[in-house]
Amino acid sequence: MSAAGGRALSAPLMGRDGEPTLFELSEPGRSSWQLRTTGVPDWSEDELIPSGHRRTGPVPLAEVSERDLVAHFTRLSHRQFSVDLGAYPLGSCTMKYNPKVCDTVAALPGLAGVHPAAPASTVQGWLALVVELEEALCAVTGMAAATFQPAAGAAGELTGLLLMRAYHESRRETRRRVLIPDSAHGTNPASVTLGGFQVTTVPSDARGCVDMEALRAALDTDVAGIMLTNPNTLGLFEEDIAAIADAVHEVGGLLYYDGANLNAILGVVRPGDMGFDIVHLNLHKTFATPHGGGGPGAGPVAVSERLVDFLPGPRPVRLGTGEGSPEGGRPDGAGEGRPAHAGPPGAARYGWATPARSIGRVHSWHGNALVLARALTYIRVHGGDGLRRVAERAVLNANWLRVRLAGSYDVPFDRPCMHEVVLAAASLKRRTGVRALDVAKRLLEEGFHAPTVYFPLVVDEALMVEPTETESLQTLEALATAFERIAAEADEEGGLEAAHAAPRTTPVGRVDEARAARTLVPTYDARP
Amino acid sequence: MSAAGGRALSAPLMGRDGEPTLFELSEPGRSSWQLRTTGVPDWSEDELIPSGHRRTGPVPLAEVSERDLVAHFTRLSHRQFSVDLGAYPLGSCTMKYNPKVCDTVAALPGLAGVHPAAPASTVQGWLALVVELEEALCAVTGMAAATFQPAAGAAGELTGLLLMRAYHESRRETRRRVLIPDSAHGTNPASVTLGGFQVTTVPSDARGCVDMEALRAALDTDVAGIMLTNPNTLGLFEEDIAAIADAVHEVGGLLYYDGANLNAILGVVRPGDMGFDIVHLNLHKTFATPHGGGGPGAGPVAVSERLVDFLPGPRPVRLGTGEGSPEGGRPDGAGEGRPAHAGPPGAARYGWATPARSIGRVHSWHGNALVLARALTYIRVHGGDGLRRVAERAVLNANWLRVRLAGSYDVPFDRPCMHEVVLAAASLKRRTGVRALDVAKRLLEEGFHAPTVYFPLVVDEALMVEPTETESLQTLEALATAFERIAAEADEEGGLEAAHAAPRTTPVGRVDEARAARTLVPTYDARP
Amino acid sequence: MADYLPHTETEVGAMLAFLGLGSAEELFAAVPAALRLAGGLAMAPGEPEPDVLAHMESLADANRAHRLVCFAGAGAYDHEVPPVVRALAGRSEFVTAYTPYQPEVAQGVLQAVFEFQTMAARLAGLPVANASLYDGASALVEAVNLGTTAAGRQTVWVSAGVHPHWRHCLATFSRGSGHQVVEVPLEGGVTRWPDEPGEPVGPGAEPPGVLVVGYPNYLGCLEDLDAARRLADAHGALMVVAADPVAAGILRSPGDAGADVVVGEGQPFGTALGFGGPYLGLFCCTLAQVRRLPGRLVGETVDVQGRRAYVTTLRAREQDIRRERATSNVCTNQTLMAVTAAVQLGWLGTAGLAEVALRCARGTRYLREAVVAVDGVELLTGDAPVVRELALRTPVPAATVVERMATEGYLAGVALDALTGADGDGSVTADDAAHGLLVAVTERRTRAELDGYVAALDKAVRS
Amino acid sequence: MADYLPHTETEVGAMLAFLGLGSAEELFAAVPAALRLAGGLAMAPGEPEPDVLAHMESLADANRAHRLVCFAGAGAYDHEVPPVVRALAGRSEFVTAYTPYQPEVAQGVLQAVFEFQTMAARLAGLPVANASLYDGASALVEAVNLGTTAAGRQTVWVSAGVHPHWRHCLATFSRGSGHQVVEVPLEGGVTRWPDEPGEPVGPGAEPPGVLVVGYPNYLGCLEDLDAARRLADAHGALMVVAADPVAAGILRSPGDAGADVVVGEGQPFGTALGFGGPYLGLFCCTLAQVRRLPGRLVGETVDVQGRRAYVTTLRAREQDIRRERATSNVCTNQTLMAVTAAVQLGWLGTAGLAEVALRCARGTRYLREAVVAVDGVELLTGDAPVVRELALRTPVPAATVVERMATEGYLAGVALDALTGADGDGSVTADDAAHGLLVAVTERRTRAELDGYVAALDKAVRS
Ligand SMILES: Cc1ncc(COP(=O)(O)O)c(C=O)c1O
Ligand SMILES: Cc1ncc(COP(=O)(O)O)c(C=O)c1O
Repeated sequence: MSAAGGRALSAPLMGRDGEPTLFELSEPGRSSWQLRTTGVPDWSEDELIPSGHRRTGPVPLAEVSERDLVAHFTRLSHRQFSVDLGAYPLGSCTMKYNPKVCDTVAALPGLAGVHPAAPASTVQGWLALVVELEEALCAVTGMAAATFQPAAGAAGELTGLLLMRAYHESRRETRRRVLIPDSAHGTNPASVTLGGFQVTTVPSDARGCVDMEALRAALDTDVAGIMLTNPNTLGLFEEDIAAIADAVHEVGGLLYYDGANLNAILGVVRPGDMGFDIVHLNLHKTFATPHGGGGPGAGPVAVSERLVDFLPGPRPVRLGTGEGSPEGGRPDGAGEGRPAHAGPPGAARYGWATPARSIGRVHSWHGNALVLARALTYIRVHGGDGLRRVAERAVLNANWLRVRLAGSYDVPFDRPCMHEVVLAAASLKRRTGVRALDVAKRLLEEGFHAPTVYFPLVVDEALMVEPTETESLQTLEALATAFERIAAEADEEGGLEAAHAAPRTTPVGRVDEARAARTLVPTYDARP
Repeated sequence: MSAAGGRALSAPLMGRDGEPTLFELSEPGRSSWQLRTTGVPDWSEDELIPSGHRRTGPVPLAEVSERDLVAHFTRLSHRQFSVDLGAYPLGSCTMKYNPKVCDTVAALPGLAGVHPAAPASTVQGWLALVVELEEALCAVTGMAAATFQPAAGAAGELTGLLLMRAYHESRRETRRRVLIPDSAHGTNPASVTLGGFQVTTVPSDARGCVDMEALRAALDTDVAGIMLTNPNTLGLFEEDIAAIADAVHEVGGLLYYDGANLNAILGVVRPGDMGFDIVHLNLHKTFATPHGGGGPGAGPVAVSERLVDFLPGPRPVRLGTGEGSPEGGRPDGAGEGRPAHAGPPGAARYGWATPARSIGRVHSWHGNALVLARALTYIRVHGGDGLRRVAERAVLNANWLRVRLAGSYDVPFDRPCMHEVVLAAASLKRRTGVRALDVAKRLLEEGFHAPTVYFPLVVDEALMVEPTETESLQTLEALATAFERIAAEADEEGGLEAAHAAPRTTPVGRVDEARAARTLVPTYDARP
Repeated sequence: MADYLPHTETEVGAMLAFLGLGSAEELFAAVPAALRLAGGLAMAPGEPEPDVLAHMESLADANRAHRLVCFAGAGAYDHEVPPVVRALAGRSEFVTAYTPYQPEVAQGVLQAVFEFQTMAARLAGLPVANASLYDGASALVEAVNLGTTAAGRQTVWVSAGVHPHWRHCLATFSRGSGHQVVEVPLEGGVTRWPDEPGEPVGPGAEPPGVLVVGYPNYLGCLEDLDAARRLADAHGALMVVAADPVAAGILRSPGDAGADVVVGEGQPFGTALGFGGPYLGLFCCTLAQVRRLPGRLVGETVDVQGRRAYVTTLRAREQDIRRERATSNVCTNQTLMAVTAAVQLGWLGTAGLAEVALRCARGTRYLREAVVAVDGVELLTGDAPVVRELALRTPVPAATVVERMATEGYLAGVALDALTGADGDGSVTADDAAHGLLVAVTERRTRAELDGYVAALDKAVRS
Repeated sequence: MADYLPHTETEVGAMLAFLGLGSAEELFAAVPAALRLAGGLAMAPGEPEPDVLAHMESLADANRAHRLVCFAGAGAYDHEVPPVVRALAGRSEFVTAYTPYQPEVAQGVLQAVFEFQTMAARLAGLPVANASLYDGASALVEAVNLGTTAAGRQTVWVSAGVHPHWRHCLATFSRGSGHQVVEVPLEGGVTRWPDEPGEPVGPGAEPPGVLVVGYPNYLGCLEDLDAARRLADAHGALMVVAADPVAAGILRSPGDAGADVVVGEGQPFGTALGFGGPYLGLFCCTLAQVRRLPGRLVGETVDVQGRRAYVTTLRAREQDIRRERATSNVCTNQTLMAVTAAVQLGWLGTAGLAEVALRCARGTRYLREAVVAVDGVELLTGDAPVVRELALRTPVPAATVVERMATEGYLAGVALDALTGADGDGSVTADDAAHGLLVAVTERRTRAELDGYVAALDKAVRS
């Protein structure tokens, strides 16, 4: 007997049961699908597919009514925290409010309904959109051009590293090492490996910044470049950035800017002005495109003049006035590889071009285009003044929390931070046994998502809090009070047990992660 | 200090706190609104409004950020049960699944963006839509024509009664009484009063149907008509309907069909064939348009041939081939009151007409038009065959529950029912003290919405269950099991206390209704 | 076979067997065989959803009005509705819920409506607002029902400046309720009340129990509410104000002027034009009248644990309890539109509502100044101050102007005779009705659109 | 000033004072003054949201492709996405959540992904599926990374029938990973594998560690998976199948044919064409490879009370823990598209997916039969069986055909040279590339559209 689709006990409004899976809701012969009437002759499978290629039976999926489908996923949605429910102060993730207007934009049929291989003459709006976004991001970063193919930050990193490689190769140099601070995000070293380089870790100094001595010691002509997050993942601005840039450039290395923390410096300082050669941006962070429970994002890569020729292609370009001569690189024209002017003469103002020494394609098509449309919307609403305000308020919020919470948590690097503050539960743990993880789980009971914990790795019992600029002072107050209450309770009799019991108000309590790995159940069919 | 918009404790996922009101979230100087740039000169209020008419200050609403606005209403939505979360077996309400396609239809710019006073030449699609729906509903009900102005069932009732009045007046008859069975919905007597008639209540007999003797006794030429729900609100089909119709018609009265329960007889039997003269339909019940937490609905009224001339106007009509001669009534043409052919010649195939002896307008415009678009979508997907299937499955589900639950609850009229079954907790209450209301609250804990309780009034401790056709057998099983468990628990030690404590899993427990009425707080400003 | 039914054939069989039935037809044994439909419904069979969607899209495409720049108003306005409001008000929990009969699982709708009531009441300047009625007209009808009951008199003086369609509805329903509705004509765009309380207005011999006035009235003009209040007092009548809720953002509140009941059309607060519905009937009144309030009312209370909670209250007024003696027959109302209005008003906020009202007034002023330059076009109500809508007199019939301007991309406004009927009424003469064009300028209209409008009008009025 | 920031000026002042700062500028004291932007960003100031929306709408309107009847495919298909799927997958809880780091409040996304994994794995005929990669190309690249690591050999034999863009990506990333990618050409539409295992293919001296084949391949043809498996076995190589997930609804599963890894483009499952993204990289593998799996994996477990719960698992593979030795650098992926696919596959169900696949095959057959009647048009791959897409040879350049047919309302397909480059590649010659037109027929195409297409093609090929 299959499960009852109409029973709502898994909605936290109603109860604390688990939600049956689609497969448990399934009943043979039930269905939701409806397809349009086509009038095409109904040849049988036998007539259409050679027997050796035919399935013996249909793929067993689930068989549910539309009613149960709706109830199932609506209930699941009620079992999910999201920005739209409350504050999400995950450090390094910039979980700001995602304006609803962007959903409308991303659903416009004129954007969402466009096939990626349609000829340039039929996608002028899209090409114009990408070019406009490129110009905006170049203005924000101080770079010369950008590619939008990378689908997320890590893809941007790898793209950037391949650009670095191509650049050095073009100069007939073989450089094998890329420097990474020990506070870096895990994608950085992973990307370095995939880019065919070796990682050299540079330690942080006592102030939480790159140790200049160690950096200098690590630099030589085998260094292809350095990857920096600035402000770094400790939320601190690398004050010596000019010196770092000089030192790296001196040995012929390039500077890569991990833009995940760009939110802090919008309109204040630009990676290009700091001396960076390559920048990836996380549109799903700084530019407010929603994170989708893990994705999609978009990780465009902007570069300085000397790297433009290596960018992935084809890329959307504004066409010059001269016949078929786009502004840079080799014109690919209407359908990637053909003359740009196949449409009505003079109509096509945008086309495709592949840079002369392009590293090649890094995405099936043109990147996460609909995410780009969201980001451009966000950027235009804010404009130059608004983006600056974003940075100010983000930094203001983080510092307010830092000062307010300095009494109850460790602040490993207690100096003005940028858009996020790294706290630590190290003293708390020593004193009470309550760890960062417990603090995180207790915060859920307080009505907040937890901060990022145990990252960056260089801080013991790290609690990395990024309030973002869209949370109000009142929310910060409530969050701080919750943090304080948790610390105070930990000091009380039975505090450790209470902390371990958290969260008690959520539909499930602490989850057995060890068991998940030990007895792997990656699909419903693998259940014991 | 205002409340923290980013704290999510009122989302049942996170906790059990109340949600602050918009006013508590408000902070002076904060805002969400953004309006387009118009370039219109910015005259001041003083220049625009004579001083005696100006407000002294703005209307104090709330001042919240878009982020907090979103969080507030998203959290409120998590505090609300709905069809999309689970079964909603409210008797007489037909809370079936509302297909999502209808939301898409109702949001089409070509429907949602149309001004109601736009000339007929510019709203041909809307006029065609209404005419198509009229034809469909006439086919379903067996009537001659319909008006779509009434915004809900009760409005339809009153419209129907005014039609009844106009009809009798046209025959120079003054009839003062309207008969109503004692099981009728409260809107029926209330509408009768507003229609300027007096209510004569007709008792039900032991089988739950109109007592034919009493009916005959009540009939005379002062009777304007009778309002019947068939199947009646006990879920039973009035088997004597032909005799009732004859008897009422005999004295010159009209038969009014309250179509709230039409779901049971779609494609099986038609009000027109049963002898009814006037029918109102609740599109928000039978035709699956969602109920919106209390509305909007739509209550079109269909009538037999002899009443067509009295319908409210103007009404959309298909224009005849002859110049300006719509099929019936007086043509109002393009803009209500003007020639129909103001558009390009031959273009306007639909226009407006006001019936010759129209009772007049009953809505500011043309009724709840977007609800009509939803209903037509639903009807077309089902077609004649599908609507019949709807009735079959609705009746099948109700009877299955009736038989299954006959052992644990009273079934006051234990014979085959139609789309709903009236159970009763009378024996349960006698035995255990647990009342219908307690059963309802306990059901919430079981993950189901409660049935309608204490209605119809003729049944003591009534529990009126309408599962609808979109709930599966598995859901019925689970619902029945929950009902049974509740009855069984009531019989146990402490059962009464447990029942009184319900619901314990919901964000608020039983609500003090008496206090709400005693110390009226109708707005935030009236709080003590 | 296209439908939304879950039953498999196997299940239908098993369920019928459980009932001891041999076929689905037997489920309908109670329906006399003679009455049963033999051949099924005379309707096309079901079509798959995508086909139906395509059909509905083709109907939508057959409309043109939505593609025109909108200068039509008359109670239905093209205001900004931002995506955020649509997203929130469209959440399925609000859309697919029933009336909040079980408050424990309906706090979402209840609280949203409570917030709506609060904001509606503040707007009206009265302490009570209900949870919505069908539309402006039905709110007016209910107000008159309340007022006549409270006053104990059936005569109603209605300013001819009240929206003609609302007056038509009042006339329709008065056939049942038995009210004597007397229309008080306009003069120079505003109501010409009798100079002396005793002076008769129309055929009504009995003094009025209720007096209804628009603010602004449907021609856009500002009525003298104080004069109306004095007159009402002189007769011991209740004063009902039919107010434009957007203009209320900038105007003195009707409650401040002594209104007993304020009604209005709430469509401007986030609801689509939608060919006239679903809209939102606003209804506010004094505490003295709360037990006569039509429709639903949400009140604040507590739950068993003392937590704040909301519930529908004073239920004894309603039809399901009071039946033939209920204050109204309304049951299903327009809750979703009330929730939408709460979201929209939350989005606008204190400053935003004032700004919208101000921008409407500015656009109206701009048009008014520009339009008089068009040859043959005059202001129908002369110098009377207008706020968000204005009536023009065009040299060719207004309906013709509307048709012509539609081909230029403008929905030029509403021809007055479409509202009043060809004969005009107490608000306008037959000739003014034919040549009167009611034009609304919302905050969405840009200067370029206004200039374009004037140019198109200039062309359209040349006969 | 248009933004989404909550701070009032008073609050900003109070917060700065709390920090002992005199101005917002002082917040950035750590940024060397010399580097600071003096005049602010060289960008236009902010615009109100409605203006921006209008701008975005005008960009959308400047596109034409979405108004054409779509016969383009090449990995991105115009399948039915019903309103119900859009409504559910668009719920803001799914859209605005982060990666499920706190499983106690993320069971919604976690369970949906678990269901997605189950259905993706069933489709592939393999026991494991991950929680998504960026797109088909990135899934292929990851599969090759996994395969070469598992095999301990860098040489990869890739059928030229694999989507050209995917092969281009593989080439790009191989510059970093150091793989030797050898392209195995097509013959008659299918891969011409070496007859003998020892026979060399291209310049790669080392035997392959990985062998990649499409099913169907990008020209729509059905490859012999058994032959590929035998060859892989002969070399001790892993077999990666790049499968079309819709065709998989009707075809033998790659897992059944012995694939070690199956990758695919999941866009057809509910995701908009969207100018190429965001799409959904599908990745399935055997249990033997699970510890090399790239990206996120959701597993079932229990909570402290023993209740079923879901959590991301085998996290030690991932970059945040394993850093430079991670199996992949992927972090942000395409979870929302995986959730969307779960909803769409739930909607289609067992019968629906099979029906979609069947209807695609029927439409493709219908077109194939009709199109050969057009003068000068030939089937590029001859008699090779095709399922849901087919390659034509047109007498005029295919790009010209596409441009011409766009003016007739059809997106005629994808010119092969747009995929391969002007010189063709192992899949087609330069001449075939210039004249090759890849045409996809989905279940949405009606007979009338197909007939119209053929008529328009007939017109377009007349030079
Ligand atoms: C500092 C930093 N760098 C890189 C990344 C990787 O970005 P993505 O997750 O988009 O691949 C992240 C985000 O997780 C990050 O926080
Ligand atoms: C039997 C019956 N009649 C009439 C009505 C009134 O319909 P409405 O609520 O649409 O006014 C209802 C619905 O509540 C009903 O159930």
